Amino acid sequence: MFELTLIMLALPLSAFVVLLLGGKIIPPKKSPFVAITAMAISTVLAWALLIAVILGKEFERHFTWFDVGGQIVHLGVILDPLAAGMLLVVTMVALLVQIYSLGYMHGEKRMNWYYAALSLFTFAMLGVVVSSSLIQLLIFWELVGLCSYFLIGFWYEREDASRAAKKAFLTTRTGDVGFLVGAILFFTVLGTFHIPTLYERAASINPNLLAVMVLLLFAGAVGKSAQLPLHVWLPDAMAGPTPVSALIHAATMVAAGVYLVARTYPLFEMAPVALEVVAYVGAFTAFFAATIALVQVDIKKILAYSTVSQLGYMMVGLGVGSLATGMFHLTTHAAFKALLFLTAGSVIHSLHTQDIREMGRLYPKMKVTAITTIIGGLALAGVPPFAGFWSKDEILLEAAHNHFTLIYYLALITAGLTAFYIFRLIFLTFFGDEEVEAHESPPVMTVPLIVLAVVSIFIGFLNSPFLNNAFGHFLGEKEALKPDLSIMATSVFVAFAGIFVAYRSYYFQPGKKSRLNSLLSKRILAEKYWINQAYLRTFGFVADFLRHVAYNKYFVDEFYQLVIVRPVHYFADLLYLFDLKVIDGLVNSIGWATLSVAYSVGGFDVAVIDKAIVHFGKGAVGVSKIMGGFDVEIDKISVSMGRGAVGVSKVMGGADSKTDKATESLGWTNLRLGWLARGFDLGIVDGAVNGVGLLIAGIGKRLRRIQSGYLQDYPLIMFLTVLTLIIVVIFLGKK
Amino acid sequence: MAQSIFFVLATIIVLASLMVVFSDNPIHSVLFLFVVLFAMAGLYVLLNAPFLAAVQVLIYAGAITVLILFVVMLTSPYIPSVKLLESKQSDAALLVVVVFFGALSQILRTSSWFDPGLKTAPKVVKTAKIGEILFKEYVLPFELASVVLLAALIGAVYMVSGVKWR
Amino acid sequence: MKLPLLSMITFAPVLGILVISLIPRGKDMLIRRVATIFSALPFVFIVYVFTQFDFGAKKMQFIERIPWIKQVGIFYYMGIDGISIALLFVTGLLSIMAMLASWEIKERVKEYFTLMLFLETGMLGVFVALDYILFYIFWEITLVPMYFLIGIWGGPRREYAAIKFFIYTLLGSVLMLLAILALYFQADINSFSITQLWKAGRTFALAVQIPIFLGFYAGFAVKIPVFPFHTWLPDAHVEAPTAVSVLLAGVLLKLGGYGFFRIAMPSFPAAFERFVPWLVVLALINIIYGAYVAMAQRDLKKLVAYSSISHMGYILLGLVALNEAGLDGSMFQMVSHGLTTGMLFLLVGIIYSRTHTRLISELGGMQGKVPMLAGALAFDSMASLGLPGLSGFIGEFLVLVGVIMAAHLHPVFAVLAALNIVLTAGYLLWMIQRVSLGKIGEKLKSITDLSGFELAYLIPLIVLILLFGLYPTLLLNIFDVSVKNILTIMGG
Amino acid sequence: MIPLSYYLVLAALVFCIGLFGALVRKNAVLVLLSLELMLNAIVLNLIAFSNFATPVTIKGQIFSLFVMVIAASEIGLGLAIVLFLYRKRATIEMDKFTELKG
Repeated sequence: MFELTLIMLALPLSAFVVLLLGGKIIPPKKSPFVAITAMAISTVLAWALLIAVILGKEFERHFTWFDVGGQIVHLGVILDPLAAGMLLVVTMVALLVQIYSLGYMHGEKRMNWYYAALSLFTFAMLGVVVSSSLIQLLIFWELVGLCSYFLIGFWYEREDASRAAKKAFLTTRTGDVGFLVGAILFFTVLGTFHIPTLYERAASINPNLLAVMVLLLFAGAVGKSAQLPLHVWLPDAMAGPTPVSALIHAATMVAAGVYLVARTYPLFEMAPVALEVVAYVGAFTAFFAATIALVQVDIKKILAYSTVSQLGYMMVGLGVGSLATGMFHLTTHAAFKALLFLTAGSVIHSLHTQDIREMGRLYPKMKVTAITTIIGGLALAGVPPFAGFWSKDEILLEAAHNHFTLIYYLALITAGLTAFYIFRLIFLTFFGDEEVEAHESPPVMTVPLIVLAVVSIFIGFLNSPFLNNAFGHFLGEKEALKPDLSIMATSVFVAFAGIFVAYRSYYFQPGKKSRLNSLLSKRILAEKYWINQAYLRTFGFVADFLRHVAYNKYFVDEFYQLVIVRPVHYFADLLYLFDLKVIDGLVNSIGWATLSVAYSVGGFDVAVIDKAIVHFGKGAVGVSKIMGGFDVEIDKISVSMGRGAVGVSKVMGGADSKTDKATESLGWTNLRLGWLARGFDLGIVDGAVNGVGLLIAGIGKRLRRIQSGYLQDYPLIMFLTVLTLIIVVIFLGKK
Repeated sequence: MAQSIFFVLATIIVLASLMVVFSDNPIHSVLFLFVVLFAMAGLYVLLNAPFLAAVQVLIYAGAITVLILFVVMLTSPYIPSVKLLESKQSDAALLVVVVFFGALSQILRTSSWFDPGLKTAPKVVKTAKIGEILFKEYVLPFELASVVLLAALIGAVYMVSGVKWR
Repeated sequence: MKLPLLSMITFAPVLGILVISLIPRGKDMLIRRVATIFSALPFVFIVYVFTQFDFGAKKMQFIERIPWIKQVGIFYYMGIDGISIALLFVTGLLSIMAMLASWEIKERVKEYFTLMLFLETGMLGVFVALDYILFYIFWEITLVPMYFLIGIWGGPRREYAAIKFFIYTLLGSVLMLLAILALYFQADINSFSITQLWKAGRTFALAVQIPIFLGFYAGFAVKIPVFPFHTWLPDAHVEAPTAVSVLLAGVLLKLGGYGFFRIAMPSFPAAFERFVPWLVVLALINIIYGAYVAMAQRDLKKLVAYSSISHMGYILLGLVALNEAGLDGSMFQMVSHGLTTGMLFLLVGIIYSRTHTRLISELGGMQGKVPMLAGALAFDSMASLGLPGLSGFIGEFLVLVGVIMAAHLHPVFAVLAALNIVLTAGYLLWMIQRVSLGKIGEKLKSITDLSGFELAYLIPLIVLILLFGLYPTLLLNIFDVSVKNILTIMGG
Repeated sequence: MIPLSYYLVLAALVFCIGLFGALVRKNAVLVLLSLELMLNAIVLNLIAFSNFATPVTIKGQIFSLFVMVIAASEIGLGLAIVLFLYRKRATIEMDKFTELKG
């Protein structure tokens, strides 16, 4: 068992090593098969392990990695139902995605690297799943992030890809700081990283401290699972290849955060406050991301926000319900979201655009893709009997049952929004009004779609009453909640409502005029419902405004740019300036002053004293100028901040053209500021008039004066030194 | 008796060394150095080191002074005109020297050497004894010194000969 | 007969100098080969010492103790413990790498390699010396060749950088010399032995300990360098030739940390503890300030230099934790930083020798053009930003554990230091984005990928970074006992 | 009997006079002369110590012999350098040689 697990882990890793080292030997055409073979065997092994676990052969083993001050840092492998189930999800999706990539990435020049990175990613993800030590989990966790960095930046020649890769890594790492500190706190307080031991020992400590510690862990999960407020990286990460998005940003890596919470769930249970925080963060993320997804026009962005939203759902499931609830949604979501991403990939592969407005009547041309997309959409929308219905319903049920009213309603609204946006996507893509050139994707791409579609239909039954909540029992849940028909009915109704609204707004019947202007557009409202024009104007304005805000993702990115990224860069520049001018300048001028004093004492040159005084004065003036300069700088920054704020408010004002202008002017302000800073810099360095610049430039020259060339100066200085030493010895020698 | 000889010699030495440093004419300087060396030799005798006194007179006073005289003759065809306190750093040098002397005397004062009671009355060291010690205990340094002397000799010859190698 | 192994390690490069002096000027290739061989000799000896070393013993080993100037108690006294041998290992290894990277030097080859070998002797000597005078002599020996190496073979502002480096470090070491003398006279046991003076130093009154400690602190802080004595570092790094940068970052900065381990902490525990609040703040300033300033750099080498300052802050932070985890972390970070930053400088040097620019804005798209070089850069950046599984992480992790465990430090310090991980990732990834990713830069048109020769000296570093990251016990076992010993010495 | 300190004071005095000369005289030969003065002061010191501290092993005297040897080679080389410089530059004034100026 243990060996099997290790072999399963080692296979993708060895594929990675082979592909990386044999980069020049293995022809790019062959490289996928190395990875796929390894992956296929891993998948078979994952099945075997799952069956073994079902038969009750769980195990856990740990070893010493190193010890710190007598406390042992463990590594460990665990295979319990949670891990076994997750292993299967990961390997299955990874295998399908790798096969699918054969078609999607066809003709790509860096196939070796692509498959190597995919293999390494799978290895890391499997490592996360089987870790029984927090620190080992963190290691694989970071490795997952690294692979995601590589894969998002796969087309690194593109500016947006390389930037998105960096952003993803940095944002998740911000969360990881919490994870790291939390893990270290566990280690220092409870003396181990070994998770099962942590369960035992955690009961003994203050619940408040425990809550802080698990919330720090949760910070890591927030980063990886793209929860508020660290969700910003995921939509950008869509710059990577679509299969990568399916694997990493739908099914596995983003689920790692949920998995982390699940893995440490007993700790969370001991700190109910933390669980509540998880639930609320999840609920708000779900709602918030869903509203953004409503108005996006990039097919992958819609899916990305949908993913964020569904991840929020999983968090809600964990927060209000149980381990099984969250994990169940994770499992079903992995299937149907991977499916949706892959179908999107199929569309993009065929059309070479990601803008749903440029798509149209694809249904007749891409039937397989269209049908599988609809299955995925129905699963996501939560229409029975598709997978999403069962898992989502359970979350709603738990929320209602445990009296999280706010969360319940948020989740319910989100369900409606979800149904709306996914069918908006489906209608616009496959049933639009424009005839576009398209062709069905090759079988190597459609077969994984079909497989995933079938899974998406049936996987939901696993935890349905029909199968006696098998999934929950498997994960050790004692008793499942009885299904509540009223809640089921409500959620189904909401889902259908969403679909209906999408149908009314976006479904295009051949021959009729396009209804692309949504239901909320003024014209339709005025014509159909005879609403007062004045109201309408206001309403329209508000609607436009809301749509604008949602389209721009609530300006979170801009906010972060303004509040975090730019100030960090400014601060960095300022500190560098400080370093260069003030610290260096001060030190240099001290050195120089000492030197000039030495000169004057040496009596080489009376003029030197005069010069020294003059330069000293200049230096002082220079320093004060710099201080002034800093003030000016700070003023400038605050001014630009002000302008930035104005820009933002203008943007909020909602005029589209103005947005561009404001952003542009913001950019210009910053650029100008940058130039100013640089000019300041150059001015100081070069400007002989500004004292410190002169000092810095001159110190070399001045120092050279000590090399007067007069031979007798050398013994003089030598003797001075010896003399100093003698005097020191005399005085130190005396007690 | 010895006391008075010492004081006479010491006075001569100090005055002559002052003249070595302060006289304007280099030839005079050399001649005063000769005087200093001679008087030093006298002190060595007082210190029971007649062999060294002899060496001093033979090598220093005899050979080296003559050598220096030659060089002075060769290099300074115009003998006068070299002013004494012409150097830019004479003030600094004076300061260094005075402080240095102060430091030395401070050390002397605090050390046990200043104890006037420290007197031994050793015997006159025989030359044979010096030879014995030199060639037994110090034979290696002695050989090394000869090598150094040889190297200096070759170097001096090379530099003055003006032969260009390479 | 027991071989004087430590002397052999220390003076093998001097032997190389003698051999080189016999080689006529102009036979550059021969000089390079001979210098490399002699720079590798100490490493061979160190490996041999490793096989003989007793890692469980607290005592100094391989002791050589010969009277030197008996009257004042100066001995030719050498010996090593786990701390020294770990740093000796890094020094030996990096010296070879630096020698190999120096093959590109074309002018005044003979002088260059002579100075490099001399520098190696100085660095090795510091780590084996157990007598203050010997220690000080080696300490100063590192200074002189460094000055000339920067001043002669450096970049455009080399004279300024060299003089700045010289004055800073000289000032530091003069204060250290005064502290040594003060310690000697105050202890009054007629001994300059570092180990003997440990006991003496502890018995001093706090008022006496503090000024002496500050003297030592000045010497060590300039080397580490601790804010605000750090400004020589970026200039020296930028102007120095590649190999010198490697040694500067890899070894010379460690002298400061080593000084704390060997001298400042065991000799003056009370004074050290008195200054812990100050030191922890300085360490954090180093960490955060260095990271911020690194972010503002346009010059690749300067960026690495400031990142060094930031990383060295962790070493100081680990020291002030004053527990086993912190000190272990500090030591680990020293070794790991030597490897990663040494390698970063090697890579920057390689890039510079091909493109003749270090400006980040003039580079770009290296990944597509030279995948191996860019891959090595990415790998090393990951190690530097503390990716788990690579050596940089273990050092930072241990330091953070140490700080959180330390009862006298607030966990907030650990959180601040941990947050810096994001900043570090920020500037390094930004650098990679601008250097390796994106469109191919102007100056990269004719760049070539790593040659076999370059791979030969990079791969050992990569392997070690991976090895220490995955199996830290390997490294921890080397110095763990000695670190514990220092803690017990400090405790009583 | 003359105490040791007398000799020491005398030697210190001569040494300082020589030092002053070495530092201020322009004429290179005179600098060499001053150096000789300093060396002689040292030799005097050594012999005096030899007489008072090690009357049996006479280390001081032996040492001063070596000093004399070194002094002889030094003056020989020094004079050679002076002649060399004179040939090159036609002057032996110390402040005319400023090649070391940085």
